Formats: sequence, C-alpha cells, structure tokens
Amino acid sequence: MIILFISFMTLIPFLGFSPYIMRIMILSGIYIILALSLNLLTGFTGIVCLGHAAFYGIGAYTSALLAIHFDLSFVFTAIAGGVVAAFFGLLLGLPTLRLNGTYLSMVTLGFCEIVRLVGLNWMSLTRGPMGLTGIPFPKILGWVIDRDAEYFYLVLILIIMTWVILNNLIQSRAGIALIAIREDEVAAEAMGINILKYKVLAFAISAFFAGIAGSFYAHYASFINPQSFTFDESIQILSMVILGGMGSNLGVALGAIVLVSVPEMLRGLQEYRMLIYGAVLVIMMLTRPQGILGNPKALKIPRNN
Amino acid sequence: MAILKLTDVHISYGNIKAVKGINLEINKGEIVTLIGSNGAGKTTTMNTITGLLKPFKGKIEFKGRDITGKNTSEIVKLGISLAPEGRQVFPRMTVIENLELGGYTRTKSQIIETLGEVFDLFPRLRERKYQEAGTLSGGEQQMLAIGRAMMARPELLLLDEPSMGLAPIIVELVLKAIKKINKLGTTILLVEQNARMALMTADRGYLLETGKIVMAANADILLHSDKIIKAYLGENKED
Amino acid sequence: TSAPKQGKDEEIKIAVVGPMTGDSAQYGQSFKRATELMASKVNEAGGVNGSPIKLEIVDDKNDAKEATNVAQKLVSDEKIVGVIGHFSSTASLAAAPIYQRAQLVELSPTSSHPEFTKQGTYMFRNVNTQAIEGPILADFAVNDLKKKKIAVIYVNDDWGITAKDNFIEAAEELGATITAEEAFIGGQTRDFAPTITKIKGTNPDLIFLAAMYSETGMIAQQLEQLNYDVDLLGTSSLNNDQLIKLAGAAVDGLYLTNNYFPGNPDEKVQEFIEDYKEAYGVEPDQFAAVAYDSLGMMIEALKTSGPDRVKLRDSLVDIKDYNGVTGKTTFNENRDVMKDMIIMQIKEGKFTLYR
Amino acid sequence: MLFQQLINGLTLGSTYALTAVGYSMVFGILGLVNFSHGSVYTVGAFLTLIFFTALKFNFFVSFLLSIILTGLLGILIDRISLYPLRKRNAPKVTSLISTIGVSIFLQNLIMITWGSETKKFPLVINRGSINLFGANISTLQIMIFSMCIVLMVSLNIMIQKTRVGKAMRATAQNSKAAMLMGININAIIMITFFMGSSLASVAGTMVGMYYQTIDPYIGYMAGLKAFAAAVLGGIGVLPGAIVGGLSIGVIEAIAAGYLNAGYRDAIAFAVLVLMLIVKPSGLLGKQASKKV
Amino acid sequence: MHKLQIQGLTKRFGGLTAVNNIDLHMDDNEIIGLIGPNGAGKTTLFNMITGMYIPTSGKLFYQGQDITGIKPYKITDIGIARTFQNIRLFLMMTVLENVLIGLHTRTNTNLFDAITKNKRYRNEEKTSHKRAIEILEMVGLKERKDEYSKNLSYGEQRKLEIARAMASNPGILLLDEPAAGMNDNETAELTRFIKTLKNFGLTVLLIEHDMRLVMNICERIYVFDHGSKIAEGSPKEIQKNQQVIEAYLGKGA
Ligand SMILES: Nc1ncnc2c1ncn2[C@@H]1O[C@H](COP(=O)(O)OP(=O)(O)OP(=O)(O)O)[C@@H](O)[C@H]1O
Ligand SMILES: Nc1ncnc2c1ncn2[C@@H]1O[C@H](COP(=O)(O)OP(=O)(O)OP(=O)(O)O)[C@@H](O)[C@H]1O
Ligand SMILES: [Mg+2]
Ligand SMILES: [Mg+2]
Repeated sequence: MIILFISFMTLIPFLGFSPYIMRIMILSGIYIILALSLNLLTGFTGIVCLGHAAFYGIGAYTSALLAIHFDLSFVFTAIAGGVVAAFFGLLLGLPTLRLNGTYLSMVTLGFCEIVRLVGLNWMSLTRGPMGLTGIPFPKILGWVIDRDAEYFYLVLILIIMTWVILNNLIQSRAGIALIAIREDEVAAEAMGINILKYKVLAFAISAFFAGIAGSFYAHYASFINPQSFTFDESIQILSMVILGGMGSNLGVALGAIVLVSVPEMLRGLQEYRMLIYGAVLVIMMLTRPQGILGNPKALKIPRNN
Repeated sequence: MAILKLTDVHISYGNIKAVKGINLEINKGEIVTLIGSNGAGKTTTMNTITGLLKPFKGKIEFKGRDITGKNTSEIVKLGISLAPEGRQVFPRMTVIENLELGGYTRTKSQIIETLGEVFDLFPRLRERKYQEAGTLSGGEQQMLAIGRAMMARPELLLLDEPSMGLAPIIVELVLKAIKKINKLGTTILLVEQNARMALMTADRGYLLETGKIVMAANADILLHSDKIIKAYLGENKED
Repeated sequence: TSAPKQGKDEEIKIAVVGPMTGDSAQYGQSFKRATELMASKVNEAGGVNGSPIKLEIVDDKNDAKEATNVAQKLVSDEKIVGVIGHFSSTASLAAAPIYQRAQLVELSPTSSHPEFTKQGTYMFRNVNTQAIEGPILADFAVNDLKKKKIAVIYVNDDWGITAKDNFIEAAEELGATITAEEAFIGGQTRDFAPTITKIKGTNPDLIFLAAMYSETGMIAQQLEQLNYDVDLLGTSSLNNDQLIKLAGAAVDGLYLTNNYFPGNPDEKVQEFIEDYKEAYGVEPDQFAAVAYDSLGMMIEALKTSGPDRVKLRDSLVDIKDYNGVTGKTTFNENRDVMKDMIIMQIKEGKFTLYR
Repeated sequence: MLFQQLINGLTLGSTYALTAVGYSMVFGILGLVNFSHGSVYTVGAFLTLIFFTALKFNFFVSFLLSIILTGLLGILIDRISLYPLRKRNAPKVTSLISTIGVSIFLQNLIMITWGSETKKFPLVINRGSINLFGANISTLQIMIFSMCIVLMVSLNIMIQKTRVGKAMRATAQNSKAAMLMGININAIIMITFFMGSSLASVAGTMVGMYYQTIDPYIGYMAGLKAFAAAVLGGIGVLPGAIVGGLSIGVIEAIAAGYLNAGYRDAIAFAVLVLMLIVKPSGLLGKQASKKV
Repeated sequence: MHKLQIQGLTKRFGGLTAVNNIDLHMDDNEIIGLIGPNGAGKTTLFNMITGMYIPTSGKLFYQGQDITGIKPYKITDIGIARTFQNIRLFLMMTVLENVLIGLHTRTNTNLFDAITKNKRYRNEEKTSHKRAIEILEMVGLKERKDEYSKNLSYGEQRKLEIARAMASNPGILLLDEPAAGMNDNETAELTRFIKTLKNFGLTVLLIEHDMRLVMNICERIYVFDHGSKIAEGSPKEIQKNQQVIEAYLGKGA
C-alpha cells in the first residue's frame, strides 16, 4: 500500500503537469514538512506554537547564508539549518518549565516577531528587508538540483524522512509520554515523566524539521526575505495542523495540501480572494472541528474537569 | 402526585447506549434512591434530569411540565438542583462565592438566610469562607458541593454520591441533614454507592443495572431482597 | 523562437500584477485602474494592429512567495506576452528569475531597487531609481533650501533603505550633517511620537521622509500634535492627492520631487486625469500614472514586435522618448529609465510647482 | 525628553490597553483567544467614521451607534464561528483558527466595501494641549488615558461585585457547574462578546482620533499588541490588561526614543518574553494554585 | 532502616498548617492505613511524599535515602507510585495506553531505538504490552483496554488509576481513597485485590474513609486531625480510641 503510494508519487513528474502545478506541489511538500513538525508540538504535546515560522526562517537563513558564503553542499546546509533551528527550539522549550497554555503561546508569538524583526534590522547579516538573493541551487554530492522534477524528488525524500522519523517517535514511549503531558501534566509527572526534558525535546525536534523545510525553501525560491516568515505564516502552518486533524500525520499532510491549494484556486477572484478564503477557513472548522482526519471521538465531553 | 416523572428515557453517548428506556417516578416529599454498580447509568440519569445531557428518546416531566430537552438554567430555575458527581466547584472562587452562586436564582436576603443553615451543617466551610475552593481538601469540596446545591432551596434536590470522600462522622451528619431538609418539604433523589445507607435513608428505591431499571420497591423491601443483598450488600454481613 | 500563429483579431494578453489584497492593496488598485483605462482606450481605437488587448489582473499580495507563484502561473500561460508588475522591488526581485527563464518581459512601473534590472535581460522599470532621485533631492535640500542639519525617517524596506542611503550619501557629500536616521516598519508602525520626540532632540533644520504617503500623513499630523514645526522633504512617492486629504494643513509646505504632475497643463495629462476621474471617481496618483505609461510603452512596443515574448523585449529596448503622462521616457542600456524631475511643494492644500 | 517619551508611551499604551480588555474578557470567559478582535476593532473605527462623515450624524451619535453595532457584530461572530464549535466540544485551538478565518474575512470585507486606502479621521475633540515639565500633552492624550483608567475601575467593579460579573467568572471556571447554578451561560457569553467588541469599537475610534487616520489594517498590529498586553498583564484579569497595555506602550516609546526605532517592536516583545519567564502568569495574574 | 521514614514533616499554606510535625514510618510489605477527618492533611502528606509539594520543614527517607524536595518524576523512578483523590487519568488515551504510561520508568529504549525501530525497541514493545495487559486483567479492565479512559464510569476510572500506578512496579504504593465511588461489593473486591498486592510483596499506604476496608486490611493505622497525628496503632486499638471516635468515626461505627 505504502509502496504503491510512493511509487505513484515518483511517477508524478512524468505526468506532464505544468510548471505551475509542479510548483504548487513542491510548495505543498514544504508545508507538509512544516505541518508534520508542528504536529509533534501542537497535536501531540499540546503546545499551541504561534511561532513555527521563526524556525522555518532560521533554517532558511542559516542554509542560505552558508550556501552563499561558503558554497556548501545542500546536505550540509540543510542539516545545519535544522540544527540551528533546533537550538532555538531548545531555548524556547526551556521556559516551559514555568510557562503554560496561552502564556507559552504568547512567548512563541513574541519569539516569532523578534526573529522577524531581527531579520529585518540586522542588515549586515541578513540584508534586512532586501532579503537574500542569488541563493545557489541545492547541490548534493556534486549533483545540482535545478529542475522541477528534481526539486520534487528532493522534497519527497525529505517528507518521507520526516514522516518516518516522526511517526516512529510518536509510537515510541517518548511519543506516549508527550501525549500524556498534553493530557495531564501533574499525572504525567507522577508517572515518572520528566516534563521539561520531553517538552524541550519536542520543541527541538519540531524546530529541526521546520529548519530543514526552511532550507529547502530558501534554495528552491532562491530568494528569501523576512516577509516570508511572519506571524501570519505561523498561523497558516497551525491552521494546516488543526484543519488536518491534530495528532494525525496523514491529516495534517492533507491540511497542508488543502491550504496551499485553496488560495491558488481562488486566485481568479482577485480582491474577493482573501474574503472567500477567510470564510472557507471558518466553514471548514465548523464542518469538521476535529479536522479532516482527526478522531471525531476526540470531541466528546471529558467526564471530570 | 409525581413531582418528577421519567417515561421511557433513552440516553446515549454517541453510539454507546448508557440508559435504555427507564421509567421512574418521584412523588412530592419523598426520598428516592437510585442504586446500581459502576457504569449502570446513575450519573447519566441525573445529568439528564438537569438538562446537561439530552435524551434521544423519552419524556421527562417536572411538576406536570414537560422539561425534556430544556436548557439546564431553565430547569434549575423551575426548582431542581444537583450536587454533581466529582464536585465541580468553581476552583478559583472562594467558598462563600461558590455558595452565593448556588443561590443565583434567589434574592440576597434569601441567600443570607440559607447560608447560615449551610454553615451550621458544615462548620468547616464557615472556617474556610475565604479559601479558594480549588485548594480545599477533597472532602471539604464535597461539603461545598452539597451546600451549594442546598443554597438554591430547590423543590427537588438531586445528590450524586454525596457521601463520597467524606469522613464517617460527616456522612452521618449529611444523612441527618438530608432527612431534615426532606421534612421541611424538599423532595430528594439520592444516588449512593453505599446501598445499605441509601436504602436506610430513603422511602423508595430503584435498582439500575446496565441502563435498565430491574427493581423498584419500597426501601425496606429492597433492603431485604435477596438479589440486592447478594449483589450489593452481601459480603459485609460478617461485621 | 517563433511567435505562436495568431489571427488578426485574436486578443493579446498582458498580465498586470500587484497587490490587489493585503496592506498595499491601494497601490495595486491604482495599477489595475490605470491599465484598464489604457487598455480600453487602445481597444476603442482598434487595438494593436487590429488585435484587442486583454488584461489579466493578478494579485500577489505584495508578498515575495506569492509573487513567485504568480510568476510561475503567468509564464505557464503561453498567451501572455508581457507582464506589468510587480509593485514592490521585493516582489519583483523574487519573481525575476522565473520570468527570465521563461523569457517574459517583467516591466515594473514602481520597483526602484538597484538590483532589480540586474536580475536578467527581461526586467524593465518605469521609475527613476533612487540612485537618480536621491542626489536630486539632496541637492535641492542643501543648495536650494540651504538646510545643513537634516534628520531622516525612512520606511524599513528595500525602497526606503535605498532611498535614504542615496539621499544621505549625496547630502553628506554636499556638506550636510545627518542628525538622526530613524526607521519605521511599513504598514505596522502608526505611532511616530517617540521617533519625532527623539528627532526633535537633535534639532534638525529639515526632515527628509523616505516614506509612502499614508505614513507621511501620519508623521506630519503627529508632528503637529507634538507642536513641532519643521520643514519636510519627500520623494515622488508622495505625489498623491490622498496625502493632502489625509493630513490637510499638516503637510502644507512639504517639498517633493516628481515626474508626474497633475497640474501639468499638457493636454495628454489633463485628458488622463479626466478619463480616470470619470471612470473611477477618484484622481489618479503617481502609481496610476506610471502604470498607465508602462502599459502604454508595452503597447507601443507590441506594435512593432507583434505578440511574441522575445521580440517584445527587443522592441521595448528600442523605445525612444515615449511621450507619456509622466514625461518623456527612454530605457537606458540597463533597462532603467531616466526621467526628468521637477520639485513641487504643497501649498494651501494643493500640489504646486516649486521649480 | 524622557518625560515626553513617557507621555508618548502611556498614550500608545492606553490604546493597547483599551483593545486588550476585550481580548481579556473573552478569554476570561471562554478560555480562547479571539483573533478576530483586531478586525472588530477596525470595523468599530470605520463605523464611527462612516456614520460621522458619510451619513453626517453627530459625532457622539456616530460613536454610540458604532459601539452598539460593533457589540452586535461580536455576538454575531460568536454565533456563527464559535457557538457551533462550543456545542460540539471542539478543542480550543479549533476556535482559534475559526476566529482567524473571521478576522481575514472581516479585514477583506472592510477593504472591499470601504477601499484599502488610508482615510482621514476627523479630529472632533479640540486639539488644545498643555505644557508640563517641558512635555507637550494634548487634551486627547489625557482623554484616552483617563478613559482607560475609568474603564478599568468600572469593569473591575462589574466583574467582581455584580451578579452578571459573578456569573461571568463562574462560567469561565466551570461552565457545566455554572449551568447547574441556573446561569444561562449562552446569555452570559453573548454579554461578554457584546461588551468585549464594543470596547474594541471604543478603542478603534479613540485610536482613529489620535492618529487622525485609519485604514483596513490598523487592527492587525494593534490586535497582536493588545493580545500581548492582555497576556502580559495576566490574561482574564482586566486590570492586568490595562497594566500590560501601558507597560508595552512605555517600553516601545523608550525603545524607539533611546535605542533603535527599527527594533522597537522586537524590544517590546523581548521584554514581554522575559517578564513572562519571571512571572509566568502575567503581571497581575495569580499563579493557579496547584492542589492535587 | 525503615522502608519509608518521615521525620517532623510540616506543610503550611499561608497561615494554615495543613500537616504539622508528623513522624511516620513504614516497613517492607506492610499495609498501613491513614485516616482522619476531612481536611486533616492526609492528601497533603501524599503530595509531599511524592514531591508535588515541598515540605515547609521536616525530612523524608526512602530506604535510608533522603528524598526531601526531589522532583515528582524522580520519586516515581525511585519507587513510589500513587493514585489521586481527584482522578487524574489521561482522558483522551485508551485504557491500555494509560497503563503503558505507567510503565514509563520501567522501560528504557532511547530516541535512536525508537526512530530506527530496532530489535531492542521491538522486544521492549512486546514485553510492555504483555505486562500492561496482565495488570489490566488483575483489575478486571482487560475487556475495555481499547476504550478511551474518559468513557469509563467513575468506579472503573478508579480501578484504572490503581492499575496505572501499579505498572511502575513501585516499592511503595500510595492509594488516596481508592474505594470512593465503589459500592460495597466492589469495595470487597478491592479489599481482596489489595491483599493480593501484599502477597506480591508490595508496601501500601492507604487513605480511606471506608472503615470496613481500612479495618480489614491494614496492619497499622495512623490517624490525623488538623494536621497532627492523634493516634497510631492496630485497627482494634484505633476503633476503641475515644479521641478517634469523637473526631472521626462517630457513633455509628
Ligand atoms: N462521556 C461519556 N462518553 C462515553 N461513554 C460514557 C460517558 N460517560 C459515561 N459513559 C458510559 O456510560 C455508562 C454509564 O455511566 P454513568 O457514569 O452514568 O454510570 P454510574 O452509574 O454513575 O457509575 P458510577 O457508579 O461508577 O459513577 C458507563 O458504561 C460509562 O462508561
Ligand atoms: N494548596 C493549598 N492551599 C491552601 N490550603 C490548602 C492547600 N492544599 C490543602 N489545603 C488545606 O489543607 C488542609 C489539608 O488538606 P488535605 O487535602 O491534605 O486534606 P485531607 O486530609 O486529604 O482531607 P480529605 O479527607 O477531605 O481529602 C485542608 O484544610 C485544605 O483546605
Ligand atoms: Mg456516577
Ligand atoms: Mg484528601
């Protein structure tokens, strides 16, 4: 089944889609990685992160700067992007020792704004609002990726990697520990779970994959500026997770595809486009509050609260 | 005359059928108890009477009026009050604020009067007037939940396991209080795990098993029924 | 490359891209209105060599990522022979590689970022770069107004930064001192009181504003609220009646450069203003004017090239002294324009010619 | 100059505070962050402007109409985008996305109906100003600031002392138990939305007057800052919203005046993050007592 | 050396002394009762033993090791597990998953094992699963293993809490009113169950208001009132203690 699916995916570039459609698919791919990584944090650990775009941006800038200045291979710059993002994830995870709920969400939002504004103002490093241009094509072992099909395969590989790693992680005892933390921190701690350790871990891993997505994006778009990593972007990613169904990897992947495609499909509506998009978002939430593939049982009343 | 009447009431959680067509009647001035093992549907029934859950079939009448599907706030205003399972106090409000909210549908002076009665019944609550309810001990919270339900001076008082978590000496007190307020005119529906105690307090009883009423009789008849002795009282004969 | 076969009356598609939604939507609207006006004019007159012009108005929300999506979509549509857009340099820059690869002209009416036209051979612009406008402004401030102590408030985007850098460089060369250099974030900062208070502390003779009209209006009003009276100088981007409507007396006395002047008695200009007002009920602004001319030039070029992407580029390069509502325009070897500039001043609620 | 900057900061902060109160109220009752609040604020400002300039009503009539209509809009938003979710016990984050949808919708609706260009907001209050210790303080600044204080005090009394206020708090803490007390929680939620949204209209109008301009995007940053202010003060605690708003305003003014204007928001957010780490339940928020 | 030793333990909340200078000890394989009126400080003592509250003063020793002020998750690791008076299950997790969480401290595959799903990981998976099912069987919830725990009735939830606590294979099990919400028959069953725990070698500290349960299985009983220890002894002694009768048992007992 899975093999069938993957082999179908490998065929896609041969089906003669227009470059535009290919571009949408590749972009969806980036958002799938972002949504999967955020799902670990929001869907499983229950931390509503309003700053995921910051990790995405940190990964993008790290990778782009390394590639521009040192002409390094994509394998290296992508991992570096992931690692630097993970480092910031770790930092952001530390306050969770004391902070919870909306207060924590606020800190993630603040972090996102700080990162964007630093990106906007630190001219010597980031070239501020002018952004980084001329980011080289990704190079892997001397192979230069510069065609849509190649980008498509690269993002596909990244998705599969992210998927497998996150999926295995979630099924492991660490994964159940995260869910337990989401459900009841006090009880989780009484079960011997080191809350801080797991939350920091969730932040770092989540940020790592967001960073990887960022570095792919940077090389793919060949131009980045702080505008691409705003709070709105964080919200967009969060919407994908919630729309897709928190805690369901397949769901959030679908959520990503839907939320990348819908605005594209509405493009013809010009100024009505965002109006309709807003309405679509509300309607989607109302029709499936648990998300496309979320568990409907998740909506029943908890007995004791 | 029946003050409360349930006719063929069915209640489900999604596709789990918790209550499967029960008929139940409580007359004015009675103490009626509903007993049954874990998961029999007692709490479900209580919550449905107060409108927290909606039955998918059947009819609930209070004082001859159909209240099926009405909002909880309306039902409460008609004179039904519930001390719920799991206490459900307002954790970040003080004890006295919790009690005042119990009398939400009444006037200030009425509240003050009943407040005194509740405090007399549970002196511990008077001591802890200004403590946040969330920091009370389990038993203290239970006292608060019972006291809060009494504050409404309802015509029909529903108590879901009021003795849970209370010290034996307080349990005795609560049972006495139940009898007393009953004498003063309040009809009571009591759910209790301790069947012996419940049946000794009540006039009549219903036995609920997996969502169905399997026995209904006067309390002393139930107290001596073989089935009940075996399933609910058994064991403890020895002491 | 051979042009796709096309009959006489088959329409020629040109895309107009700009922010139709988002916080710069008003500029996109100007693009849309002006180009539609031009297109209907041309079509009424029989089109280009008999083929009507068909505009495809596209929204990029002034966002780099959206811009690349749009570009990709446009290059895939073979019917489209040229693109007017995008609005900001950021969007234009982001999209440039895609147009270049597909050999589709990207003529931006407004992108003044120096790097923009260096992205490839298909990028054109119809606005003076700040490298040209900055020194003109600096010269005016120092030599004409005789202001030696100048404070700068600039919008923290690519345009604002190049504008203030070019201005400051030229001004300092002419012997002026810059007392303060304060940034704000476009579409986000609305409160300028702290910045103004700070600038007031440095006691400049003049404040140079590298800002769009909406923020300039706010700055002027807040200056007034704080009872601070100082001369203001701005760029051609302020040439918009909205500025006066917004800020009224607060902007009286403000100087600005320009190449489009509604008060220009030139028949062409007056006709444009009339038609625009009739069609949309508002006065055209600077952005409308440059968009109008941009499409005008593209149509001019199409007359000789026919609907072919590559040929269109070549014939655009050759355009000499196009006589539009923003003056005479010629592309230089970098596909940048050099337009003459005038100095205007706002007096009693009107833009007036100062020099 | 420091004094002038403090005044600047306090005025700016007051505008955040007014908006933050609305956030805080809705959060206090429903435990959810209503991201459409920023757009509601914009609608409020536009309604006042439209009634005043296009329909030529008296300013105070316009203001009042805007307050009422915006309040009703709040109720409508709840009914359409939140109530159905509440009824189905959807997770809180779902409501978050739903309100974001509403926000996008409203913002674009404003843009389509009233155009996206910046509009002049008439100055109705006399612009007189006084000079205090070398600082310039306008009547409007004094008015905005006092409005803030008056609202803080009166709202706090309402929440703490009145029956409706108590019902609001009860609903916030345990809605099921609140129903059992005979509280009509739907009515309470409606009142909350009405009040929160009409406060947004007050804030929008005040800010419109202060900056003398409005555009469809004023609500975006204002919304974010107000949310930050509400959280900083201790979300759900009304005086906290005011204190939080004022603090952020002052921090911003100081950052812009003495450090770097480009970083002013970054500094404001950084201070916010640090303060929250030091005091995790906000400045005036009480640490939830953890009884196990 | 006692298995658990408590010396002069005190906890104050503002002006209120919830636990006042308590000495208490437990030895291996004992079942000890802890009773007292509502608000006497019993749950507070549990909270201190498990690290959830930091004692105002006094010391705690587990097998001779000072455990005062240690973080709750480490206490569990060391070997003390508990249930909560206000049930705290992971409501959106299944019955089985709840028990698997209980096994957390007794499993030790790391992230690398999990991501690669290697042999070590798969073996441990299998054993934990088996163990969890065994425990569920013991409390009679095996049939409901795939149910969300929030869908269980009150009594069933109590049982699941005990099962979850037992999963960590604790040296000492702290039970806070396990029989609350159970009827007499179920309580009797619980009594038997706790007795079997003793046979498995467990040490149990039990808070309970159901006197039949307490008197039936506890070897020694401590009685608290207003935070202080007012009595200590065998069930027989306690039942006759006048002070205990007055403060707690009442005449009905
Ligand atoms: N929210 C819910 N979702 C699904 N099933 C539920 C829910 N609440 C209760 N149930 C199921 O309904 C049945 C009846 O539960 P109820 O709580 O009414 O029992 P009870 O008689 O009060 O039991 P106890 O004595 O343990 O309190 C049980 O099988 C329970 O598992
Ligand atoms: N966090 C807290 N803040 C303030 N007071 C507290 C706190 N926790 C407990 N108390 C008080 O300390 C006393 C002891 O509470 P505790 O929960 O230990 O009682 P308990 O003996 O377990 O009673 P019960 O049998 O009713 O459960 C109670 O009076 C309670 O109100
Ligand atoms: Mg029950
Ligand atoms: Mg207790």
